[in-house]
Amino acid sequence: MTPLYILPLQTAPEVIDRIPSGYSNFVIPFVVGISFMLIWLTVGLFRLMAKIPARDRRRLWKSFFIPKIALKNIRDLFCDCLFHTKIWKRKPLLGYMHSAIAFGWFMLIVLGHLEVALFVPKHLAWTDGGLFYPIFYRFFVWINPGHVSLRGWFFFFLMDFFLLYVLTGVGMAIFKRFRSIVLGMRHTTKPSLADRIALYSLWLIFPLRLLAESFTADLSGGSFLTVPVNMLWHWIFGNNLYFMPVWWAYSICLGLFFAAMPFSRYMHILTEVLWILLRNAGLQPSHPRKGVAEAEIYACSSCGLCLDACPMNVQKKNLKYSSVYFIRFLRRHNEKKINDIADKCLMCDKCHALCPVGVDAPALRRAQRATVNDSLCYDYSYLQNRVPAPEANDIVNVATGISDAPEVMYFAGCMTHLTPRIIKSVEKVFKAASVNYVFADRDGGICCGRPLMLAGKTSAARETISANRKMILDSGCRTLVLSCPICYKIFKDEYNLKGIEVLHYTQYIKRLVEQGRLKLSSCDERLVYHDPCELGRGCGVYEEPRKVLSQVGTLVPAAKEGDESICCGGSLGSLTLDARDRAKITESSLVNLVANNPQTIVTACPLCLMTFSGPALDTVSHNSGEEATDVKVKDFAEVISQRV
Amino acid sequence: MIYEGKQKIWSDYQKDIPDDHYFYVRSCIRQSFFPASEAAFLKITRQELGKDIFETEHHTTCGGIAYHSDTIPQETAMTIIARQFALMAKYGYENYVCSCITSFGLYCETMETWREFPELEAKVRENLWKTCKLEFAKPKVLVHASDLIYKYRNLIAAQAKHKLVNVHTGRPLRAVEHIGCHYSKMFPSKGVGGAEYPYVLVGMIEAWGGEIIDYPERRHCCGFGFRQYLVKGNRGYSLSNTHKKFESMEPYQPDLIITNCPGCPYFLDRWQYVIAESTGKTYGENGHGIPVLTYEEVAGLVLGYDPWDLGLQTHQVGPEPLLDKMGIEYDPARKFLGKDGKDIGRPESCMYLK
Amino acid sequence: MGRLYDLLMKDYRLKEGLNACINCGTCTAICPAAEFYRYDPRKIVDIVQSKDEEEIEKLLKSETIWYCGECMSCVTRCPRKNAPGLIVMALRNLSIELGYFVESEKGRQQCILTKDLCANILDYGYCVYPRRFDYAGHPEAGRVWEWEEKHLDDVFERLGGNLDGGGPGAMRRIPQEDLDELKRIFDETGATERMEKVRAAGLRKAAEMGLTEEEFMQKIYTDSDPKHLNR
Amino acid sequence: MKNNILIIGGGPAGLEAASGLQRLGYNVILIERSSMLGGHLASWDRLFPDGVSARGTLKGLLAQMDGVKCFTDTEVRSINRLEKSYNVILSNGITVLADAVLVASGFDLFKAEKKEEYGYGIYDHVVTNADLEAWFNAGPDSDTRIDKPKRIGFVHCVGSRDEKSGCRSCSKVCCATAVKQACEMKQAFPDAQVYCFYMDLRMFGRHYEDLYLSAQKDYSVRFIRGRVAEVSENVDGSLLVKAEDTVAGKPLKVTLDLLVLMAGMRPSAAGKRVGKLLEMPMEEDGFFAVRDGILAGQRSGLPGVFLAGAATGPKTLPETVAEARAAVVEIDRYLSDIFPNVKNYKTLVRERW
Amino acid sequence: MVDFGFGLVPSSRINLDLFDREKFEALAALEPDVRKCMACGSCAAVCTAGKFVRTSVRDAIEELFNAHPDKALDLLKSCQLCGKCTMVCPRGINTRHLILSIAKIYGTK
Repeated sequence: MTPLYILPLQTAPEVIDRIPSGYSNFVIPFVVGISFMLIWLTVGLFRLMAKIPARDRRRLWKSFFIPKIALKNIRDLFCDCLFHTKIWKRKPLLGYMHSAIAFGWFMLIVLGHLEVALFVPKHLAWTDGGLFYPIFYRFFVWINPGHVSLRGWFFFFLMDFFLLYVLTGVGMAIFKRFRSIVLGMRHTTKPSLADRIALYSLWLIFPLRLLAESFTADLSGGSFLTVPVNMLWHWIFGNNLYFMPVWWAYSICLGLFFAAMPFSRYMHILTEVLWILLRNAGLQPSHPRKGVAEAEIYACSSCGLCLDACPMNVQKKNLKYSSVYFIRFLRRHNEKKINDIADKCLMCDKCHALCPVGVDAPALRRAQRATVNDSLCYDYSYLQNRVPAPEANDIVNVATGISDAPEVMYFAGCMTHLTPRIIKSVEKVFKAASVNYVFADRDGGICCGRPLMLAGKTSAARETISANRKMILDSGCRTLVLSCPICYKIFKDEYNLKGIEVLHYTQYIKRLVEQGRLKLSSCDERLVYHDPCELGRGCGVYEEPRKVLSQVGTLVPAAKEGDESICCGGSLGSLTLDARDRAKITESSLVNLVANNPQTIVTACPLCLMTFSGPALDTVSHNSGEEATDVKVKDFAEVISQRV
Repeated sequence: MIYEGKQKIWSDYQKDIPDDHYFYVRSCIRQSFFPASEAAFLKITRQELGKDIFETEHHTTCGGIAYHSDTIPQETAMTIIARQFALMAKYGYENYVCSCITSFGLYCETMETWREFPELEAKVRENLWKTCKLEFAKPKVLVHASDLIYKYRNLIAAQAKHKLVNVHTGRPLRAVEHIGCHYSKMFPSKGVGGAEYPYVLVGMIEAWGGEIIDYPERRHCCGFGFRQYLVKGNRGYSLSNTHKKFESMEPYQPDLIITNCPGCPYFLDRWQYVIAESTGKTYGENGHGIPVLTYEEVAGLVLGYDPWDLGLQTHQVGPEPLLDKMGIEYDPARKFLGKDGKDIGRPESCMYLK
Repeated sequence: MGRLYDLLMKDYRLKEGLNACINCGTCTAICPAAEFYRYDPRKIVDIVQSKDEEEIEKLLKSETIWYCGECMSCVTRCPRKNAPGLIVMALRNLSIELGYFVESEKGRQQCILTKDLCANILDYGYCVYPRRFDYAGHPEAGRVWEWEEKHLDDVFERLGGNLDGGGPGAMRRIPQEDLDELKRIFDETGATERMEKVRAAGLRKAAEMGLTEEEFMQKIYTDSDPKHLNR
Repeated sequence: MKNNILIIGGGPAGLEAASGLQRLGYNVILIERSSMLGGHLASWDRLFPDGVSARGTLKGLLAQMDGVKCFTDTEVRSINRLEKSYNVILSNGITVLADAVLVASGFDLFKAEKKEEYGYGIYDHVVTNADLEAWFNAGPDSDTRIDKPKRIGFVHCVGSRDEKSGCRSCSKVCCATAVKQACEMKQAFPDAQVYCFYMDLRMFGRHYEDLYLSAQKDYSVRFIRGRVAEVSENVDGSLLVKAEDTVAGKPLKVTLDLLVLMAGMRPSAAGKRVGKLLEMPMEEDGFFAVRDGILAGQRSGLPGVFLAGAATGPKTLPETVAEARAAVVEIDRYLSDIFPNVKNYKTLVRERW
Repeated sequence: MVDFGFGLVPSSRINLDLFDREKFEALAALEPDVRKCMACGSCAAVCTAGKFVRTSVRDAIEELFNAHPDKALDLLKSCQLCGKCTMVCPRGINTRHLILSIAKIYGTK
């Protein structure tokens, strides 16, 4: 076959191919380093792929050819890997830093190769140093005085420009090590040994590159950055500059960096690519360490954004339980620590929501818990026959069958049964809107299975799910309304109730209001809405409750809202967090809510309601001055029912 | 164990036992299974102690077992008891001596109830008059037959032919005492030595040269439990409770068990047989059981009566090891002979219990 | 106040036996039945003093009240001067009065107990009568009893007994006039009535279970459901 | 000329009242039956809930006694009531003309041997709370009954809440004492297993519940809800203890090396004698009756006779001391009413200003 | 062996001498809260599974103390970890983790 085009192999007139062999000893460190890394990567990649179930692998290949996913891949690769848009959005300075290093370096490499392609194309060939030549291009060629074209100057400029760009990034990175808060991070990760080696060599690479290129700038060309520096050297050292040492140093640093890379956080630079592909293909980790999970944990850049995100970290002692360290120990296969950390987490999903590369640490934690807890003994045989189908008097004429079966089934769930005021309110609202509903678990049903899921007792959870599922499908209702986000999450994700719409009562009440079935009176009460983890980050329900609430009162914002909201501390996610530590979290969560002195805190989760109503409330009230001393905690339904 | 501590308690629980003129009432179970014991008792009180003790053929059961098996109403039992009292009065006695612990307990309970609820006593008087044309007088003193032997234990010791001492080693024999539950558990003050550390049998053993041993389950019931034994389906209860006692006394290696309740010796004796035959376990030395004797039998042996006259052959657990230790001569050949040497065969031997 | 509780309170054994219980458990701690049956006398006393009609009725129909051995060890120890043993007797009495006893396996046993014991008393004046104590029905009585049974007269003669003889002595024949008096006492004080009541209830139950009286008697004499025993 | 006040009983109540009245300038005579002051406090080691030293507390009380005339080994022989005061003849021959009498006769510990089924004085390893305190005081080898126990049991309500031993009421302090001693034993024998047999844990006071919680958490004391029914001795001298675990509803047995009986508070016999001499009203439980449980808790039925401390029922130490102070005020009121023109130090002071 | 038609009956008396202290210490190390229970019964009162089968953390803890781990496991095998008991426990015991820990220590043979 004939190639699309053939490179013009002769050197362009602008440059002198100083060393035709295209080789010099100083490249050895770099070559060794990068070869080691490449071999390591390829082997790793194959091992990883092997661990992924065949079905998933096929799914992955297919995904490349599905336009929608392919496009998403490209967008994510640029936005996440190079521009770090996620970080930009949240912390611009930090975003700049990351993108400067990532994108800047990427451009240096690309441009380097372009130059070679344009001026000494034959050296792109592996045999002629293709592996390293483009990296050290400036060393191997001298400009041909008098022949330098605009094209050349343009490249000189670009190269210097991006080098400067990177250097500013590196500068910030170094600064961040010492004063992270300025870049908006209260806590930063403690680097491991490999991290340090890679980190310091990374810091050195670009200053050394500047050094090296500036030493040769008068011979091999340069621009606004390298040329002046070159003059400086001449002014200091006189005419003939001995430039070998700096190129050696530069090569050594590169070599070191690549050699350390596989063992350091910088692995993420490359793994991230794979992770994005897997993620977008919709693959889920089946094991906390193998296959997809491996890509995921190596995609973590240990940037430490999750440290500040984690609500547990109101107490410094809890830092060690943050996702970044969980993933680090997963890499190191430190079982004891892995389990401790996995069990401690509240599963509020905030670290996941804020992660620049979308690493789903909670999912990994759940998988980890499953490895221990799923095998624990249990016996749910009683569920088969014992789950009570809703009582006849609850259903509006069952006799005539599905057709006039109630439109709505209300499932309160375990926690709601501990907060009768929610049940009362919901029923009041339903009656006010004359909703034809059936109360599935009026006199106690069984658990939704979410708590079991969170605890990693997956198969046990499946049993409760199927029991509930049967009961719901038998009832013949078309809409299922839940007052507990914990239930809602699992009913939505795991139950697959064909033909039944699953709604949280905040959503359903909003609908009732929009349909005009529910008339609400307004008042000037200052309300603040707390986003329950499972409802907000868990199911993406942020707007509905706010829309309705803004109709009945003045909605004031909390300090942090939406996917930034702080878990109430009552979460069923944590297995080992004790009451004291939870109280601390509750306090911080409340402090966050009362930032704008609301009169009432409104939540839409029985668990939050109970947690907030506890002793923590007083402490906060007292702390936050006069006007907030009598802040009340109410449930969404409660507030609404008082306004119908 | 601190002996002085017990002595203090014993001194707190002394009861007055009349010196003479007793009206004797038999026990259903004693008569059925240990007729010789009651015979021995009468012989001792009459001949050895020279007391006047009267028995009439007209007295009957007190109905205790039926009452405690919940087959007759309380009023019925009380009226039967009233009838017994009436007989005593009729024959001019006022010291009531009963051979049965269940009866003893029931008499105590009845009189206590009458004290608290006089209307009930009146009702019973009426019943008795209606049915038997009898008037009753409550006994001046109510004692159990073992109380009498206790009272005269030292006199008996004085006439002793044998002591409760191992003639080979010279050591006192180690005796376990078992008191019938209804002796003092309901009314501690009614029993010699009270409910926790009854002295009635301990006193005998000590007086006759033996050494009493106190073991953890001493106070525990023998397991009769009335309906719990009488109905076959319930006998596991009875057996298990006795088993518990034997397991508890085993480490003390007792030489004999002495009892003052009619039923208990039967159960402590027969359940050893059942345990042996159904599990192979025996509690005495080399395959023997622990001999279980009534206090009358022990007294009889001490006074030198012939073991076969005392009816020791009707125990399933052979008394021979004890007799040997006490140095009592006996003729094995005569063990199972009838009156005047009549041959009436002998029981088949057991599989495990010697 | 509840009906059943009032009926119970008529029983002198309850009047004597029940003061306020503090649920301390001393009774259960030393109860011979509590160790081998699903039995807790403390709970029984607690139920009775709760005066909860429903609970009391359940109790009267239950197996529970039939586990007690009436050794009265509980009476010694109760710090509140209760007598759980007497309370159980009162409960049994009422359960029989109301015919509830046949509802439980253990309760049903009253049929055979009443039949045999009352017969012994009325026929002989004794609760236990050796000629009616057969080795076949009492294998635990041992080889020695097997032998005695065969030679009862000789054995009693040898041991100075007076089996069925005139005058006083062990197992003498009690004169007829005395037995007649016993009979009259039975009639007057409700024992006879009780016997008939129990028999009638037994027959009803037997019919219900599709058994003849003999089969029924045999069954209740030997049956023992493992559910009575503690795990 | 000052008023004479006779205080009967040299326990915490007597001492505290004596020093208080002395301060007010009265002429205080305190008599104590035994040879040393301090009552039961003198024989105790540490006090619940904070483990304060009993010795130190007693020292504190004694420190303020100067000026008070104390007669130890002294009892009341006779008391005659005059129209305003009492003529008291003491066993040491002295006669006191007392304008007011304070009866602070305290309590006796229940005689544990009366609970026969527990075998105190019969089994080798059964002791009482008082024995244990004495042992704490005297050191490891002072009591042969306490011999490196591995399994220790505490029985609450011994002689309390028990009609059979003639005391229906609760002795109030035993629960806290038992829990305190349980922890102390665990300190003394760290690898011992400690059980507490209780019917209700009456940890009513401040810090008491904390004591209970720490006993569970830090000393892993096992609390069993059930009254011990029977104790017996095994062949090896260890104890077999039977109770019902009323939470599980099952009979329970355990082998122990040491059993501590929480003997309750009974009215003091000596106190009763004084009560008889005075013909002072006494309640069914044997403790003295007060005129009004709320407003006149320190006044007896008789004029000029006052009461403080455990003489009127079981009390904790703080309550006793508080009552003693209350008695001081009551007596002072009474005397200034009855003897308006007697010049006590206090009244002199009042006149000066 | 002779068959009498009846035999010895198993004893149900709790014998604290059989209490496996080491194993319990292991549990307490995993979840120290186990010591804090005061047997109030709130957990059993609200239990979701308790509506259908006998389930009680309180009784389970008691059974552990009483040397019956098998019964303890039995009382918890129906638990759905819904967390109601944790919410109502007056001593703030982390019942859910306790239940898991009991299964870990005593459940795995």
